[in-house]
Amino acid sequence: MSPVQRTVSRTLLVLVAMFAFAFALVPLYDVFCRVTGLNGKVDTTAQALVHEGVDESRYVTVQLVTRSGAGLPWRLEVEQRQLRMHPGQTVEVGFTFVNQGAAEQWGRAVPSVTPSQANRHLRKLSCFCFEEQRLAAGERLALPLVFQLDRDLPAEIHTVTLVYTLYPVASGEIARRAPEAQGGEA
Amino acid sequence: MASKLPKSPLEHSAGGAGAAAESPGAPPRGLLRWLLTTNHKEIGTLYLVFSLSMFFIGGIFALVVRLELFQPGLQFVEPEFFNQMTTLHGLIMVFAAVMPAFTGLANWMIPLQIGAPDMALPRLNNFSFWLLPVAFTLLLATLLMPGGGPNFGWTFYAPLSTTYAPPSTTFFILGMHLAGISSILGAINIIATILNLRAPGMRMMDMPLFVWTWLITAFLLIAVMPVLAGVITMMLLDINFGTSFFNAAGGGDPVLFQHLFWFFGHPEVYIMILPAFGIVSAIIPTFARKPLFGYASMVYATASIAILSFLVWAHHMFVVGLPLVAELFFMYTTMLIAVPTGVKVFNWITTLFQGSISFETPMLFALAFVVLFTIGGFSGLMLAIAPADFQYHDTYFVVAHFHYVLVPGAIFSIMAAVYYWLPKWTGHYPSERLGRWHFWLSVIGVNLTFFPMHFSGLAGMPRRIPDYALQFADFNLVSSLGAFLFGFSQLLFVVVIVKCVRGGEKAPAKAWEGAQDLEWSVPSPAPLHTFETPPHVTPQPHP
Amino acid sequence: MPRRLAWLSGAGGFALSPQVLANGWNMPVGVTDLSREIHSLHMTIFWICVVIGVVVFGVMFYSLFRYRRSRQPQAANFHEHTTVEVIWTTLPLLILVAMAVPATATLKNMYDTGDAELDVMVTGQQWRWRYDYLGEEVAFTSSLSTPRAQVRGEEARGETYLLDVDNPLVLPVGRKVRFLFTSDDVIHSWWVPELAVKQDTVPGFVNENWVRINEPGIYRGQCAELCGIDHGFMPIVVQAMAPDEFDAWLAERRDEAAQEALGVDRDWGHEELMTRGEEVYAAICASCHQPEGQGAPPTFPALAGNPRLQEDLGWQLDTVINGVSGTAMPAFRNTLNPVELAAVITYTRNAWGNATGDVVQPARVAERLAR
Amino acid sequence: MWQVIKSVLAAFFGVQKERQRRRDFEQGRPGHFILVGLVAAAVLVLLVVLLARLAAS
Repeated sequence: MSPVQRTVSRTLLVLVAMFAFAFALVPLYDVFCRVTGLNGKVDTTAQALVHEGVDESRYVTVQLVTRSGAGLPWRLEVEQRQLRMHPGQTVEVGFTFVNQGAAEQWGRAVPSVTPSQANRHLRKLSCFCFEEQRLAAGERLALPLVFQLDRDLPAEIHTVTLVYTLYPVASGEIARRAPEAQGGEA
Repeated sequence: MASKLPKSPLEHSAGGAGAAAESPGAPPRGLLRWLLTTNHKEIGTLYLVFSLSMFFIGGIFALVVRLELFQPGLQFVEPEFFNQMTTLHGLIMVFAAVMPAFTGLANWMIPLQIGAPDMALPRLNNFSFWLLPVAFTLLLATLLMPGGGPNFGWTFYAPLSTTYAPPSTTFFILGMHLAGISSILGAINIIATILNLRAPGMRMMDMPLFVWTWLITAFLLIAVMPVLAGVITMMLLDINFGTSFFNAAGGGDPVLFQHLFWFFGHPEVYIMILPAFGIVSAIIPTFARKPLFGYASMVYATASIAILSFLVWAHHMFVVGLPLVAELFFMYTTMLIAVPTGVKVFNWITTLFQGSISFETPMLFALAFVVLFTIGGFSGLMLAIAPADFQYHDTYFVVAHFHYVLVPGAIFSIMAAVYYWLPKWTGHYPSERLGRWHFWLSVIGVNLTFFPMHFSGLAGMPRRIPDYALQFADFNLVSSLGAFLFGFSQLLFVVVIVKCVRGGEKAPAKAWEGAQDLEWSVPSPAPLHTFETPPHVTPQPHP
Repeated sequence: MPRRLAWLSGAGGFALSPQVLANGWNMPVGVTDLSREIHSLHMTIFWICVVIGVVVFGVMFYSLFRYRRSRQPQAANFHEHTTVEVIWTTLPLLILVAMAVPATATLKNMYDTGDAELDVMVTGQQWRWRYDYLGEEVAFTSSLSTPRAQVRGEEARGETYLLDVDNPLVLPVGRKVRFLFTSDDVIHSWWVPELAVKQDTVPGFVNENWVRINEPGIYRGQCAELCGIDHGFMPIVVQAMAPDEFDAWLAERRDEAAQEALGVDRDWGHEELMTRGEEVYAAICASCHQPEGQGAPPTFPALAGNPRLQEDLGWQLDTVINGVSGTAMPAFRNTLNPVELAAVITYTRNAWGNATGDVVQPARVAERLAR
Repeated sequence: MWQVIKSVLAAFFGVQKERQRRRDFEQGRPGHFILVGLVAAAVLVLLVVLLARLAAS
């Protein structure tokens, strides 16, 4: 193996490594987001309740905002747009999906939290945003959001806004089937 | 688009070193010769001619942009076409004009400066050149496709470049892949040549700074072009195969695109400026007749930039919504990297101090580089201050910054290199009179075009808009006039080159009195095959 | 007016009124504490660079002049002096560290969005802005109001050319306002120089920022991130007024929204819907589907003489209300109220020869939205 | 080894003596320099991250 061939093969190795590194950045970015709460990315799996008592001394306002993206004739209603809670407390809020379209369709609510520092302190016990939903034409589906804010939520955070945006899901992308037999006026 | 190849400048007396051509028959003549050449000098010329013609095409796009921005209102083009012009101006200038020009200079000069007969992999060298015309013909062809060419800026942010892009985007991606592969193959070739084909006696530490900076640039290319290839492959999957890397609807994230792009993007801008540092570090000592000040510092600082340039990418994303800790991190690293980069300017100026300076055209361009690149460096320092960047970001202040760093930076250094090495390539001196005209018109044109942009940017004019409010009218008028002056004065450059190729004052082997490096030991014009037998290089203390 | 004459009349637009020229050359000082801080950071680093520049270029031009060949035939031969190099490296480093301290303080200040008295959600859409006053039931869309004729040069350009909107964002002076930024399609960037607020709106995510305006007045800005054809035509106008005036405005705006809702119940005449529909079409739909409805296929389909549009009203309702995923057609339920939706659909079904004769009542659109 | 580290730190700072450069090139092996350079970069990243966290708190 001549020195030129040695150099070339080593360089090719680095090339392949860097190309793989570019693709490895995608999952790495997700991990990095979850750890630092960068860009409001939120957990996509249910988490266990932590019993650490409620911090009665201060209130945190939680705003809930729902929006609909293009291409999905659905509406997401929420019982109350704004609520006050103590850090450490567990809260349940009722959401209702309504399919205003004329056909059955898959859709998903993509969550986003701001301020991003609050993201690490938000623990979701059950959320409709964990998987895609299937609604028949005109169907209404009520699903709860149960979440808890840590006691050690930084003091300077007084307001946390949780935004859900509805997006259509192409049938090919269905990751996990929504639990069956939940249709009708649940 | 085979561009106007000048009468072959390399017609040498057959009596040159070793008349026996490699292939048994006489070497192929005419176009076939250029198609099949594996000689680093001819491939260097191909790169340079290709880069010059692309420089004019990119320049025409810029003039269309400046024509529309000449005054308020839409007079000449529709916003859709305007966006295509800004995008292709950026892409052609970065990937088709500046990078191939530096690669051409590397192909020509590296073997001559290290005493190598040719590049390590000559056939690969030919292939990596001929990828470029294919890649950029494809990219330019997207202008004629239904839905028009790429209109999302040369930084092609998602989702504008994926979900909301014209159908021609897939061809844009293919074109960029080909250009990327060409750069990677070129970089492999250069690393293999520098590391293995140096003449005995020419140790790593005796290499001229142009070779050093190109070695570092080649390492950056190898580390970074695959990331660009990765990003555009992800785009391809998002557009055609329904994945959602950058589509929030499917769990992706548009900001991930920006992280990936700028992780490639910032080392890329260093790729475009390090060879310029090498060129200026060769020219200034020659015409100041004084050794470069702090050669060791230059080599070490350039090497450290190779690593530090990977830590600063998100200063392009201060307003995208990064958390506070990330903003602070990137502000500090950007400030840190500004030191080894900025300090180089002091080395050049101290080289001038107590020198004996003459002002031929290459020296004029190198001095203009030092002055105007430093102005670009200062606006870069201002942009590093994150809170202030909230007001500067995506305005014409940023446009002024990177044009000051790239036009008087990279492009002036390429022109300086061409004027400096033309005697070696063609055996004639380029005409000093025309060279001076070209220099002064370019300097006035560059400043007339880009200096007012600082003010329109600060006053609040965003980037990439086809029409603007009245308070920016005066600045844009001056910029447009400057752009046309600068654009047409480049025709002079072509005249100088063609005249120099055909004739002009004969140049001796050592064309410039203060020149030191190895390439000046070879006769001018440099015969097709040089250093067949490696030259004897005495490892003297650094020249 | 022939194009050439238009070119001349456009050239007349150089007489700039003092108000516009006030911050003509430099970054505006702005009307918030933060913008003043940023301005002083900007000027500090600027003057540092000027001083370094004068010194550096001074030495350079002196050397060029003093040591030119004709006057200095023999050059010196020194090429190494590490202590000098150490000095001129530590000096800029110290300056940068000195700059980093106030910059960090200002940046921390910019990220403190705590205890705001008003929350406004700013949504970037392809080529306009939508403002929702969270918890106040007031929301509206703000589009460019400079007539296209001025852009074409057929009319004289006003002083605030390209910086005018139909519904400015009204904010109270002296109260801390928290912004939530998001987007319905591509990345835009909401920027008002005088408020020193610039934040990208990323689709699918929410960013936040804040402002406390010190002086009442009108502050203009533009979208600062390339977002497609009309990126240069989606300005921002913020009208800052005294807190009590603001509360009155908010109450009045709330009643207006109620009025608009009432409008849904009554039957609208054909003429009424057509005129209102033409207004909405010109303001919103024309930039893609072109004023005469011919569109720009394949990216923007033609509406004039579109067979599917003429036959299938249900499909058009669904497309306009809910948008088409993966294309530039947004869900206009987020932008227009039932009256505007009904009017623009009626207009497109009866203009440019699409004489379908259909009249879509706002009540029908409202029923569909409330189903 | 200490010699290589000193050189890499000097490189980050941007200033180096000719004597030092000559000795580095004569004795040092490139692999060492690249490795120490990457480690130094990692350390620098860590330091600046801590500095940023400190400044942000």
